[in-house]
Amino acid sequence: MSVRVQPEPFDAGAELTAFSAIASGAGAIVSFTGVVRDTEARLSAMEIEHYPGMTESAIAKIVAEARDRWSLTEAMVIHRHGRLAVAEPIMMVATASPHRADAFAAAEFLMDYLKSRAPFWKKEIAADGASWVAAKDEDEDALARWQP
Amino acid sequence: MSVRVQPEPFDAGAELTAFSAIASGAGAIVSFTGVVRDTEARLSAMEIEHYPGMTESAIAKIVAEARDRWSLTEAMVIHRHGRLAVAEPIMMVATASPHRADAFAAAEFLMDYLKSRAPFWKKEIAADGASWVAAKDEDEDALARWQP
Amino acid sequence: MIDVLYFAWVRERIGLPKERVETSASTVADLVAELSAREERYAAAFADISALRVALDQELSSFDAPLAGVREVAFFPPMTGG
Amino acid sequence: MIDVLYFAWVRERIGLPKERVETSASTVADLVAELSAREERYAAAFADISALRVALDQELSSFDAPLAGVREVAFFPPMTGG
Repeated sequence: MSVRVQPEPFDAGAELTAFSAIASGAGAIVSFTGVVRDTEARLSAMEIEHYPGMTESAIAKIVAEARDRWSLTEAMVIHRHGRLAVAEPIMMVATASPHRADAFAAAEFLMDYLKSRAPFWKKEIAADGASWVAAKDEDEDALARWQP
Repeated sequence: MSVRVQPEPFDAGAELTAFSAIASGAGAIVSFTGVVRDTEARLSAMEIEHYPGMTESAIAKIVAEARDRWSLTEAMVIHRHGRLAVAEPIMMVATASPHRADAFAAAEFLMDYLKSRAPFWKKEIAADGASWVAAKDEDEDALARWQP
Repeated sequence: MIDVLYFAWVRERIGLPKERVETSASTVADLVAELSAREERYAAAFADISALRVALDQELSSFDAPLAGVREVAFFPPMTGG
Repeated sequence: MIDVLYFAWVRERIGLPKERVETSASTVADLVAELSAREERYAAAFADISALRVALDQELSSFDAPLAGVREVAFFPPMTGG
């Protein structure tokens, strides 16, 4: 299991290669990459604030819960903070399992919980000012489906 | 949209990097990689037979249906045939969308349909003989959830 | 004349991947009956039709489908890709 | 003495990321009331508590939770990671 919280950019392809190499015995590998997107071509950057200390422990707890729920041979979370340029990767999740349904479910679970339960806050920096990204109701709703 | 049916091995990490580069405008990228696994250390190889011509058109149809159902900026399918060594990638699916739920659902949909509706047949080659992999009821059942 | 293709264990059991067949069968099931009557290896391959799938001109179809206008029929076990 | 941390727009509104607070508040809600009474910027940040989240010693908690034994309280808006 690997959890990294870092300001540096990362290469999702290289990370998937490295993850696949250690995920031996798994037939199914799922990855999710979140990218800074700029739908209306107005963003100049994104800033991500986090809560050092709590961030790592909150993510570790979410990963541990995923391992309890599904048969995973490996799991990985990378999440950046600080200033990110448009088109740069924000974060990545990867899961490996003998069963594709488990790998998919665990990756979606990790994403849903990282969205709303890990202490990160996004701020969009545009030419006309900066604004904090508001939490979406749908992200909170997404957690409901994982309730036992 | 890209569909490749090939005997050559491929590098899932390099493919994810290339896919991410063309999937501009998408905030969410999901990948699935299927790997030849050898749970009981008895497999020496896997052989995949396919139906040239139908394979490509069946996959293209599945990808077109995924594009109809979800908001995808890009989708990719690579599937190998011929003789594969243990730990080599068998196939890969990648989806890109502005919404993570769409990227995940489309990738799972593609996998479920590729499993049971694209004309590939797997044969396991072991020291003590070769045997065709039987289709699983659960793979057929997995299609039911996508019925409208 | 129709091209008949066999894949996976159907191909192995019948012993060839493809053949041209002169037939006046009106449905897939009729063609299966004709082939099964030929030789034991065909009868063995087609013994349990519920374990087989059929494609007509490279589209999945069913055993009661008509053969009129069809140029290529393929028989194979349930697919195991992915 | 308790460490109080602020993140995102809560930090911006209050104007500092962290402070040590001398308090005898018994719950988070009591602490919020004390802080809000200090100055307008605190009152503004805590005006709508339903828009805020609180963590006690780096664990998500609730506004009616007791503060006994807690060394670090953090206030922030709903998280937007991922």
